[in-house]
Amino acid sequence: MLRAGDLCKRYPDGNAVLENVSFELAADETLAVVGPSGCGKTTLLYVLAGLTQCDCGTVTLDGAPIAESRRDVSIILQDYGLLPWKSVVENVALGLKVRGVARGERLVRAAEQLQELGIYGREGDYPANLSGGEQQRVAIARAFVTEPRLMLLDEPFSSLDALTREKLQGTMLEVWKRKRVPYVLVTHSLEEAVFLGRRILVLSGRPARPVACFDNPGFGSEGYRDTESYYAMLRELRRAVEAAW
Amino acid sequence: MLRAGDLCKRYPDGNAVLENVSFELAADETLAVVGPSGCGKTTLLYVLAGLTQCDCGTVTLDGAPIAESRRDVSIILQDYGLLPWKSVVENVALGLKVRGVARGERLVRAAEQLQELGIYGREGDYPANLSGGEQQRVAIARAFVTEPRLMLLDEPFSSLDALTREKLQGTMLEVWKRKRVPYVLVTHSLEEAVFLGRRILVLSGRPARPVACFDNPGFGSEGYRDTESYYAMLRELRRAVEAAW
Amino acid sequence: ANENVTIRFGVLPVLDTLPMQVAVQEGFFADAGLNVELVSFASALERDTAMQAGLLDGYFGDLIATCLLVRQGVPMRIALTSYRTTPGSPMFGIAVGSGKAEATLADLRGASIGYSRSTIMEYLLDRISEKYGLAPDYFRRIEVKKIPIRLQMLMDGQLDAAILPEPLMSLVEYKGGAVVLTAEDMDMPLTVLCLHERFFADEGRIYRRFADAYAKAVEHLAETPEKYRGLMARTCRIPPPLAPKYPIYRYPAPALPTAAELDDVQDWMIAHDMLKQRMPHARLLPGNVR
Amino acid sequence: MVKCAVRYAAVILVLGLLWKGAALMAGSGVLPHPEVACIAFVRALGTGGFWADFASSAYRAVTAMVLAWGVAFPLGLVMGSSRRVDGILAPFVFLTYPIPKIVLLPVFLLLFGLGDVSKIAMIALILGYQVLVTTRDGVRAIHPKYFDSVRSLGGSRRHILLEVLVPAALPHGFTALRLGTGVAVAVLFFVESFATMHGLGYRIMDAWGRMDYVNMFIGILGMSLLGAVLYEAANFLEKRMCRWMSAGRK
Amino acid sequence: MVKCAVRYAAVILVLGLLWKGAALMAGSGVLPHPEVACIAFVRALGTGGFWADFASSAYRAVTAMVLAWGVAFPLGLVMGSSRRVDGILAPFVFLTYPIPKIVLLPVFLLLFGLGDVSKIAMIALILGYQVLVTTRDGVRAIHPKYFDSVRSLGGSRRHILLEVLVPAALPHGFTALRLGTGVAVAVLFFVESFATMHGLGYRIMDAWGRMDYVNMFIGILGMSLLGAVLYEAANFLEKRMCRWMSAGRK
Ligand SMILES: Nc1ncnc2c1ncn2[C@@H]1O[C@H](COP(=O)(O)OP(=O)(O)OP(=O)(O)O)[C@@H](O)[C@H]1O
Ligand SMILES: Nc1ncnc2c1ncn2[C@@H]1O[C@H](COP(=O)(O)OP(=O)(O)OP(=O)(O)O)[C@@H](O)[C@H]1O
Ligand SMILES: [Mg+2]
Ligand SMILES: [Mg+2]
Repeated sequence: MLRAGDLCKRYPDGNAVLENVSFELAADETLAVVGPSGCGKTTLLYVLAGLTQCDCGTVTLDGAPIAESRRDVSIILQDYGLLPWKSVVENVALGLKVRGVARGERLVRAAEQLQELGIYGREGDYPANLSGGEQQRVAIARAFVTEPRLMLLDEPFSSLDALTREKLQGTMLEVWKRKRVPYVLVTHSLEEAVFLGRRILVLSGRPARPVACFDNPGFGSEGYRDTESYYAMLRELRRAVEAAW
Repeated sequence: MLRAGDLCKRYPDGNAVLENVSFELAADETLAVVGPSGCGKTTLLYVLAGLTQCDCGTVTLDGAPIAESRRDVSIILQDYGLLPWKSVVENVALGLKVRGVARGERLVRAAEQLQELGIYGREGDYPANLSGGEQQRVAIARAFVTEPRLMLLDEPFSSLDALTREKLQGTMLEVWKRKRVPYVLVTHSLEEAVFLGRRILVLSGRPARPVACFDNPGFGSEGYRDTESYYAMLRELRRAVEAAW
Repeated sequence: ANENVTIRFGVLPVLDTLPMQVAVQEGFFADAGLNVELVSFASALERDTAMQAGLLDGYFGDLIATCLLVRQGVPMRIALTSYRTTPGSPMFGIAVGSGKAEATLADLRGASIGYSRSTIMEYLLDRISEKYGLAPDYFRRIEVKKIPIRLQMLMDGQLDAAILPEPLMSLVEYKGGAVVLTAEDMDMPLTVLCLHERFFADEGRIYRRFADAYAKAVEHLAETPEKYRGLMARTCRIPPPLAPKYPIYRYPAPALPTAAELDDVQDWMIAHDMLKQRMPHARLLPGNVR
Repeated sequence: MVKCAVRYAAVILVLGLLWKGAALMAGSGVLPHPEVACIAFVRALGTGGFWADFASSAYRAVTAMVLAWGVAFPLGLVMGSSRRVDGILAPFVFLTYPIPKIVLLPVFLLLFGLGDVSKIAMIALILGYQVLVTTRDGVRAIHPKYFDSVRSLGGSRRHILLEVLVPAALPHGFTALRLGTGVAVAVLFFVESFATMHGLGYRIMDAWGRMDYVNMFIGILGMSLLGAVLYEAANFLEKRMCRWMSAGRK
Repeated sequence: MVKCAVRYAAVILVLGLLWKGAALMAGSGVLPHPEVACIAFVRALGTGGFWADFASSAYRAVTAMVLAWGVAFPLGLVMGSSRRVDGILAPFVFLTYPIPKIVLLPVFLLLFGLGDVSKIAMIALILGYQVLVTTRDGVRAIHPKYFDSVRSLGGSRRHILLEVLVPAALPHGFTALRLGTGVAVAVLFFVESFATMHGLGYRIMDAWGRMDYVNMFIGILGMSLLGAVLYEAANFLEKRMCRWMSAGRK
């Protein structure tokens, strides 16, 4: 269970970014976060991942401070966070290396993960030689391959074409169904939020404050995207968002 | 009029990226380009902008090779292309500086453009201190402010939240209606392609080959997004895309 | 009992050290049970530093440097005079470049002269000036520490004159310059060989062996000078064009500088702030020897 | 400010202790004891002679640094940014770079005379190579996307130079400057061995020659002071001119 | 390969012409004519004496470079990546950096004796500072996002070191190495002035002292050769070890 309590944060040179953000995420739940551009979503994920300190408030995973269980958390950074001096497959395998997986095994697993995401035969290339969408998929592979206890995803599909995006959203849901790894998904697409969030947190403009949190009971049901309740949820979310931003 | 004839390109270490891509874009037309991730869209824009050489084929703007009229072309790069050592306002004003606009004037115009895109009071900040969506809007401002004769846009709204994205799509259309600056828009969103493309070019997977080019006569009409013909177009495009990728 | 004694001996690549080289090459030291190892230094600074660091057991140098080292507490004594000014065999002097080759001493009033301060060079310049009745500011003194640079500046005409050691004075002459004054008839010891105090112990047994071997080398050198031309050219920095014809000097038989000579040098050093007071001769010279 | 001073004080203390240890070990007169040297140094700080030496050395070092930087930084920019120019000039640089420059002294004397000019030129030459190599390597590492960015705005070569090359190379230029402070001061030691009786290098050489080690260490401490001042000046300039370097998520 | 050779040949030709001009201008025997020096050099290449000198100098330079790099590169990594360590060590570095290292000769002789060890230590000390400053500055310029990237995967300090600091600092280390080739060779000139009769520096000094300029230039050309070889070796190593530097849109 991920618990964020009363998070506040301001950058040294500006006004507040996070203001009393609190939520809980049960072990088999998923949370989609939507908020206007620049409100503080990326900052929130950094705080959740323990990559940056917040000024007040606490983040705990199963009761322990997040800093202690960073190995159990995977994060997809908005700018992918690939290391330019490592080849694609080494980038993906890095998380496994950190966990002490033997070289041979980790390269195989990384290559498999890449193929699952539609990157074939590019293992030895450097990230700079990949297209934007390919880089993003490498970053996704990197987060998936370590089999974490919690995933934090910062607009993970933003650079993908419509079909690939839908396919990966489907993959994401399937993985969740199989492994029940909870995740926090920051997204700009309300459709994506409704499709992938068991609960949906709407943040205000900067500083980010929670303005609404929707329960999305239809999440995960077969063919959800074609149901009336999906559209109802989407409309409701859209109304909330239009009112808040 | 932009004319691309028989463009071919391969990167030194790989297979072909572009294969016989040809199209024309009249002076008051707009073209949306969709294609699967990694097919070669960004490469195409680089070739159109004259930033990279193609192996065969030619690009001309109003009859002259594109290299000669680079000042008349604005491009929004997929990774924004902001200079980290320049403040936000200087980044936006750079295009004006290149065109010899006096310092005072260009800073004022840059600041105005930023405000139009919803970036307030961040003029003096460095890009690294901005959120992803803010950086993207700075890049948009940079392309808009120079009043070019042709715009090349590489997924310009990918990092923006749903509402901002819609707003900027509206702005884009309005600007086009006022100034009739032709643009080539690479996008992953089929909705966006239908909303913003007078014609819609569908590319195959790598190497990119044109597989279909739709005429979108409803483009630009009042409230197009709510009409039946918009949805019909979208459905048609979706079918084509699903068949091709 | 001729037990083997190792002596690491610091030398400079100058003419004065030729007898040492001969003694080593001919095995005179080895015969005397001394394992003398010559350690060559390009300049006095490094040699003095090594001496002070206690890495050398013996040392070749001029009197000024010797006094300084002894004042610094380096436990060594003068063993013998290595070279003494000898008429006909100059070792230091004032040379002028080819531009001023015709100049007489009188013409050189106010001429620039390259020298090096607080060294034997300045000492000799002062003494030569005194001897010829020249005021201390007769020449415009310009300090150029490194001898090769001083020489080049002289040849390029950037210096009118320079105080130089042999064989560089000869080289200047060879290249069209001239030697104006030399220190050849000043009758003073210029350079000495020193040994660590411990070699003077036991009534100077080892010291005597050293001096005898050295004396043998000096004799040998005087008898068959040509035999050592190659050695001299290699170890004493003889410029190649001079090497075939350069005279091979006669070196003094082992002797010590006199007390008066040591005082003269020390007085000069005191006047130049290099010494506070005269050191007792016992600190400089071997005491209970012979 | 206070923290900085405390840190300096601590460092000086530690250095002093190390020195004391070395002096005790060395025993003989080669190394004066730190307290002796420091008292002498402080006393020297009150004399005009020391400051005259300090000033002439500082003048030579600073002029040479300005000169070297002014010539080599632009050259490094050009070499780093143009493979063609680099192909032509790079072999020049690394064939001539390893030549011990001190052997060129006679040529310098011939060209520039005995005065400060030849001394400054010698320091500048040695420094210049370092600035050149550092800047060139730095420029070569600039990501090509920044060139594309400016070219996409219609920028000419001049704009690429001013908007990308100069700002991106500036931090490397400052690295070179920091490196240069030490080199300049060390080279002073050699160029002040001719035709001058002023300067810290001269003071060290002269004192060394007469084995006046206390005076020698006054010179060395003076050099250290000069170097530290120049180094801090370079740091200060960099902080002012490369503020963007510290932007980013914290 | 051929292109490289042609370029070298052209550069050597131009340098030769410049030299010829200088020799004509200088007139006197200070500067031998290039053709004389070159013929002598080529002839020297056939003698064992030259190669003995070359080998001892190369041995000293290379050992010192390895030593300096081995110590200073890791230290630079640590200083560049930890503000705390940097705060403590930086004042040490720039207070001691400007001290002309040659004055430490007595200490070195005391510690390491008269042999090659003290010579190598002296070169390594001078080089080490340069590697240190370059590496440290390079590491400080690494974008923090790469640290976040590794930390986000659960990487410890060790992983940050191995996966980010080392690869990102490597190009700067190579810059330092390139700089070092020249410095090492130049310093040879000074350390070979004691207790040795081998080495190119010794050869230059000795020939200079006897105004045997042709021999002196054999030494200088030998140094140039040695420097160029070391420089190309550093280039080669960098190309092998930093292949990612050349990735990106072309
Ligand atoms: N510098 C390069 N060297 C080699 N291959 C490259 C290079 N740049 C891009 N590619 C490859 O060329 C193909 C096309 O790249 P491009 O960036 O044009 O794709 P794209 O259509 O823009 O993709 P996306 O939608 O993911 O941004 C990709 O497979 C990519 O990996
Ligand atoms: N290092 C920084 N220093 C100062 N301000 C910063 C810094 N990083 C981010 N900000 C500001 O904090 C706010 C929140 O940034 P953040 O990146 O969290 O936004 P976001 O919600 O992820 O936006 P987007 O959807 O555009 O990615 C923005 O206004 C941004 O400009
Ligand atoms: Mg964000
Ligand atoms: Mg792309």
